[in-house]
Amino acid sequence: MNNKIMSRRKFLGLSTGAVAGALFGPHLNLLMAAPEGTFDYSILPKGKREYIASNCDMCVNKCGIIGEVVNGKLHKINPNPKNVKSRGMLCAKGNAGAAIPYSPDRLKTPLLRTGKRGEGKWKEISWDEAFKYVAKNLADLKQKYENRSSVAFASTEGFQEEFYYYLVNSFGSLNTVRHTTLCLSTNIQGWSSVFGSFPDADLANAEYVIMLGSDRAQALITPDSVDFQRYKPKGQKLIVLDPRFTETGAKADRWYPIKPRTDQGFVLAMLHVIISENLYDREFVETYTHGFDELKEMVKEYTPEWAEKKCEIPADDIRQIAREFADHAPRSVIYPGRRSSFYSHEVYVRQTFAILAAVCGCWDTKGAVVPKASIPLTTHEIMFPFFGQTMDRVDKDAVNLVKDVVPSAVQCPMIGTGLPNDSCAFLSEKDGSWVTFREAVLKDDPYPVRGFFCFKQNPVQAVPNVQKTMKMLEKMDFICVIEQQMSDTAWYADIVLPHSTYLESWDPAHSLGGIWPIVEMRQPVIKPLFDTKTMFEISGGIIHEMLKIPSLWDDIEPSDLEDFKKNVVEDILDKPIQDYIKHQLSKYPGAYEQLLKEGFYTVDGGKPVYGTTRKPGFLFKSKTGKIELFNERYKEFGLFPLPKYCEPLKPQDPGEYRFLVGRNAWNTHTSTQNNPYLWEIQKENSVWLNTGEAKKLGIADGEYVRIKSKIGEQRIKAYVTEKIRPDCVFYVNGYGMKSPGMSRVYKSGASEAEIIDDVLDTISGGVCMHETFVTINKA
Amino acid sequence: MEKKRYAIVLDTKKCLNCKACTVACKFENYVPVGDDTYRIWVTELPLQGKFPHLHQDFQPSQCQHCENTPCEKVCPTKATFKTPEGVVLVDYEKCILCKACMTACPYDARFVSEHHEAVEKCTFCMHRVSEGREPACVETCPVRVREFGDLNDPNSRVSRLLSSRPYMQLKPEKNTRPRLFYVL
Amino acid sequence: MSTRIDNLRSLIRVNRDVPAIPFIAAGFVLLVLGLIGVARVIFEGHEAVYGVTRQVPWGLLIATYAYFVITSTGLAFIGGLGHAFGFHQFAGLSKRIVLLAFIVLLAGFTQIGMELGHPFRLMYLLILSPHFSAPIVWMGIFYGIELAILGLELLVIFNPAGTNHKLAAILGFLALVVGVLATSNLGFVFGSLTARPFFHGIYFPTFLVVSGIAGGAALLLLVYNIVYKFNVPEQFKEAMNSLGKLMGLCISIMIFLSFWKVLSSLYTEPQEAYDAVITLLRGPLYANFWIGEVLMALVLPLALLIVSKAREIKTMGLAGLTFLIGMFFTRYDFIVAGQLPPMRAGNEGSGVETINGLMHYTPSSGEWMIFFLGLGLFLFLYFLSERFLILDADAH
Amino acid sequence: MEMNFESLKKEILSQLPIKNTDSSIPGFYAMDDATALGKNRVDAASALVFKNILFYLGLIFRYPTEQIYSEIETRLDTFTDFFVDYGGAAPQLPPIEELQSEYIRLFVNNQGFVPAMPYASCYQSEGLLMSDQFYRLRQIMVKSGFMVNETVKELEDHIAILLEFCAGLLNQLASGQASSGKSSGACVAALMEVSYLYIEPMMDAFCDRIHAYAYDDFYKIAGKTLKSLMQDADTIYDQLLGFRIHSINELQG
Repeated sequence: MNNKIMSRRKFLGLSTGAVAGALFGPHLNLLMAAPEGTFDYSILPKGKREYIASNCDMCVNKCGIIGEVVNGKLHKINPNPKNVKSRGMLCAKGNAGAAIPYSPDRLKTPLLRTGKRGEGKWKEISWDEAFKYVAKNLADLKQKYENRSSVAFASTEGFQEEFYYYLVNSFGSLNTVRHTTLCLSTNIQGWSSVFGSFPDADLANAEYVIMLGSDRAQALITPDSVDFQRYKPKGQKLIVLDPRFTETGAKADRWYPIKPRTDQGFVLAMLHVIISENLYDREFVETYTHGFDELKEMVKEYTPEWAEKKCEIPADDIRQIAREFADHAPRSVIYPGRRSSFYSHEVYVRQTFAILAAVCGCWDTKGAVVPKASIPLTTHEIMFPFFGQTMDRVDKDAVNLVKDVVPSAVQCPMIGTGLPNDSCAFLSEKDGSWVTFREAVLKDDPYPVRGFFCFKQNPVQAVPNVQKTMKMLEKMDFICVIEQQMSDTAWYADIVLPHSTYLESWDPAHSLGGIWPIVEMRQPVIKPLFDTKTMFEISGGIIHEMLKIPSLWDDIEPSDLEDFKKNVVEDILDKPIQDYIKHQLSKYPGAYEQLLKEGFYTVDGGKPVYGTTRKPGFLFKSKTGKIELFNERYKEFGLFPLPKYCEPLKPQDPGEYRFLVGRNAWNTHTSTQNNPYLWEIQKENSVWLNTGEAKKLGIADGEYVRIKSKIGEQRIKAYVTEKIRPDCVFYVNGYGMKSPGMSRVYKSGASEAEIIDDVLDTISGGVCMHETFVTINKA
Repeated sequence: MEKKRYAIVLDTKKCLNCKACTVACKFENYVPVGDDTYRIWVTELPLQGKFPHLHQDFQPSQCQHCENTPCEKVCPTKATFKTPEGVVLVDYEKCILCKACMTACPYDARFVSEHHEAVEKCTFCMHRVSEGREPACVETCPVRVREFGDLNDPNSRVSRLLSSRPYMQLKPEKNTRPRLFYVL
Repeated sequence: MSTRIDNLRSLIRVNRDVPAIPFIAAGFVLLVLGLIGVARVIFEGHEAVYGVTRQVPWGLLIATYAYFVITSTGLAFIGGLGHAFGFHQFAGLSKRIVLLAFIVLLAGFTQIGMELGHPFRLMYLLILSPHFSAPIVWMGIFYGIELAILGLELLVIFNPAGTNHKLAAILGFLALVVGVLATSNLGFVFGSLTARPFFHGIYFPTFLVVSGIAGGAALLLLVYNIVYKFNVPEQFKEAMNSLGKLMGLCISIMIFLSFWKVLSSLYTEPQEAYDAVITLLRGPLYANFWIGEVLMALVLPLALLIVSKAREIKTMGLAGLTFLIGMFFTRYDFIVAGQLPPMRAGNEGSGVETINGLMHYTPSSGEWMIFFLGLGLFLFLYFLSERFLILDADAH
Repeated sequence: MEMNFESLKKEILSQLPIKNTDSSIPGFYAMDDATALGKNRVDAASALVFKNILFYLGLIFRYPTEQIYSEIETRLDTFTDFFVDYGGAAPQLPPIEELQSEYIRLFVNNQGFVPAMPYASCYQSEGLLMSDQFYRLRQIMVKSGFMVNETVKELEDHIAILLEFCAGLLNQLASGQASSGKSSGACVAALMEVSYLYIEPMMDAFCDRIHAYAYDDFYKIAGKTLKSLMQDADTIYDQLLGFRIHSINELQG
């Protein structure tokens, strides 16, 4: 042993000469001499404490936060007690955000793929190289396909997304695809078909609330999740209809385990009762609505007794709820919910909800459903160049593309001629429909899409039917992912650009619409830990490199290019982002300063806004300018102008269960499960199975089972419970990750992307998350 | 002036089981991630009834800051002590880790902290309270299940809640006289 | 000078007749294992090495601590009877009694020393910041004094100049009194826990004292049998006879106490006490209870004692052995059973994980190693003494 | 050079983070008096050798840009014996592209996670970056007259920086040139603290993870070398400085 040590320390004596000679030049040093008084960390760790206002980015809600920073490190994220949207709350995820910048797994520097795609061989490159590389590839793609739309751009919502669109528009592709069709496009479409916009619900003042399938206690939305318990008026009644006994169900005065997709029947029967018993708001209907007579005619057949057979809720209860709802109107809410990509023809379901609100006059008044007000910001008046080589969206001719993904059972005659001949149904064009878009790319119809950009979206996990997504990625000549983490999608990229976390970046001001409209922005709570940039900087960097490549600008007028250089590059991207924000807020003196101090800005002291549409002469965004109970545009497109009842898909075999998805309050979709503070709350998911069914299948609580759909199979623990209907099963998303990177949830629990079928809602382009049938077997 | 008597009053009927309080507590108090290391928790009480007539309550809880304080009594070194406001605290420097307090606590509110090398538990966030801020769990809650305040101040939110609504306490049979009150 | 050496010679000799070597060797091996355990605790920390949890914070080491120190005070009790109360039959055993009591107490201190997160803090805080309403303080004080008394007694008894019998008698009496106080306070450390109904009350203060005396007697019976290779000389017959009777009496009282403890914990199911007793009767501890506690600590030794009519010394030695093994389970069960009923139900989100409504605890390898440390220390030191010291004291 | 070790010892102790009231800061460490006093020379030549070794290891744990790669390559022969002694084999330098992708896979980003996080913080508390001890490290660096180059976007507790920092401290000691106004005692204290409270605690997990995840032998050997070198640190420092630290536990007090 002693000899060993002697031999090991030989270098100290014997070979001193050689090693001592190995002098290293100062050019290699990571360290340098610190000037006197560089840092003053003399009182540690309770030294300098700062409170910096910003806004959360752990989910879509953008709640107000105040970062508590001790000696430059974020110690805790506190809720902002003054924020009128988040009402001074911060959920588990928001709190756990304090770990986000400090995750060792985050992307730290631009990475360029050196091996095969997905092989995991990378090299570090500088940002300059990265920008050059991306610009060059954009130029190559343009050159090769002579079509700027051959490059697709995917993204999800977020404050920096508008700068992503600077890049998109500077290149000139029309193929953009966002998260909306995976989330709430059906809801937006359904409510908009009646009111012309997607409203909020005033849960702080409503006396009677019906929630159909919305789990506001777990799928948190501010201010609704706050209001519906914290500020609910005395005596408020909450009726929850959900196949699962959710936490919201536990808060309800009455919970009904409604049969999936029959919510429409339930509400149609309510309409039947309310109209036949003359309980509707006659004055409101006459003043504001269009098509009441047609509606009256249609709902005649939908009696509560008819509905009882469909949705398995007693007819008498439906009658009672209808009468109570009308009784409390206009302070009655049929909750618009949020995520609604559940069933085929979900749009009609949501349209029915909206009609109920309209008929009872529960619109734009205290305690009702209220259109979102907003505080308009000043936008930069920019015209992006019109590029000659931009072709229409690849999914423009959707009808022919998506036959495969619309189950024949729901194709005809429900929707007349099938799909509207629209680029992507009734969505805003830039949203796109993920499933439709993917079909189009896979079919190369009508042209090839060979470049793919992805900003903070993870389609490999988020879009149902992962095999198809992988096939789509394989087709690409070039994939660039801008991310915070090495997501499953980033793993297949050619170049990965690390984005700063929301706690390290300046994000532009955003006007968040709602009953309590608010403006928010972000300022850095801490200095960036690594060599990361924001989308603002990344777009600027890439666009600068693009400007160096003449071939990228040969299909526009030279004068357009000059305008572009001046208006977009010099005036915006080359200036500090603070200038951009100040311009946004130029209408509101003092707003910028208040945002720095408080993290949010309101006019009028943050009072709720009611009644903007109840003014004489107000034109709703519809063909008739009225609230359309009978939708004239749908009629033109060959859709049902009135929401006729659509039958749900039925299981093919008796042993099949409908698979439901949902969330819990401590995770956002698939993105947060690896956060240690959230992971420890729930380490794996388990499948809810009704006690009676479990008995039939011989499955005990806690036992592992195999859940199988036509897409795939997963292994997961059974949670045997009375809390779910016998014909459904459920597990929360975000577990059973494919990537060993999500080290904590790798292979623990089951992934929903692995089993959900990519059924499409034909009107909104939304996916249908609840149209998958599964079998359950002992593992 | 009369001394303050701090207490937390919980309206668990509102609780969403969202776990915001438990995560906030961990960050605020440097409580490490771990199965046994937590100061506060939210229990799902057993489901009642038969499908479809179900009922379930959620019960957030933590150290009860008992007036009759079993943990303080058994502590051999006065590491566990009570402040004049009735808040039960641990002086980490005095704790010998005999864990008598852990066996004496009827609420399982204490645990061994590797960070402090001592037994630790809820402090009512006294470091925040002394700065005029609320305990982290109180502040972060979406629906304000918890209220924190002074029982000796008749106008405090805790006093008003207790005077306006019936309440219960956990394990009254132990006669610990908790400073946590659950309004019904 | 030479007289001093002569005097020392009167204390020391190499006892080739005593079969000490195997025990010294075994003790040494256990001691080494124990020291590895100590090293693990130092390097990896208590949390990593021990199997105790938030809900079951006291485990094997508290049990072994109790096992050793209670046996020690039992020995001191018997010694006190001999010294101070004229039970002259025990006087002839006094050297071994005091030595055994001292070493066993030391072994016990190793257990608590390794169990406490900050044992050194305890030492100065007991002086700087003692909390006199805490049972542990009194337990600590009395066991501390007990160690001092036993140490003094050792000095007095092993005084080369000859034993001062009067002083020895006073110290013996003090050791008896303080020992009883210490053990009953140890009982009160548990008896004071209102949170744990199984522990709460006077049962454990009483039971620990009685079982300690039985343990002391058992250990003496066993040790004499070993030392004299199951052929205890005539001169100790009377003493052994009395030890047997004393042990029998104590076991009888233990049976009596245990029976009513179990019955009162079953009767109308007083929640946590009931749950704790059920863990013993048919729960996770049932084998420990029925085989260890009931059979080995109560039924078998009592039966052996009755069969031997307190005369067959070999049989009594066997009774001592089974009792001491049984006693290990008794101590373990008493510590663990009281903590298995959870303070909070193991519902979703509670952080408490229960099996059939109960907590679970299994000693870790590290905890076993620390037990080996105590056991090894005892075997090593004691049999080293047997090998080199003259322990056959004269009756005074 | 000559040193009065009695006063040096006093000075070292005065520089140590004596038992802060906040227990998140590690405590003091103790020295073996006899050894501290028994010797009275810093073995300057050996200290320089050790400095070079640490600096070289620091290079190895940096991303192999072309410059770093060629530096590693040029000096590899010089250190071959050293690697054989401590790592059991002489490392073969793979082509630069492979080394780069291996480096990224092991230390920067793999699919979502980093197999062998090179940051000391990640081996403390929650496995997150910038643990509480991190600030103490910054403090030590500044006190010793070092800071991370402004162009380097890395955290101070990156293993490469830690090693280079130790090398810098050794250089100060060997040359008797502690930064302006700073004493050798402070320098030794810093060296001890960085070695025993930052590098040593991460060694096992870090090097074992390298071993488990590395495809190529280069980093495996480098990891093994580093680990056994740190295991040997007690005796090396004993020889270099004339006294030894007992154990990491004393450091953590």
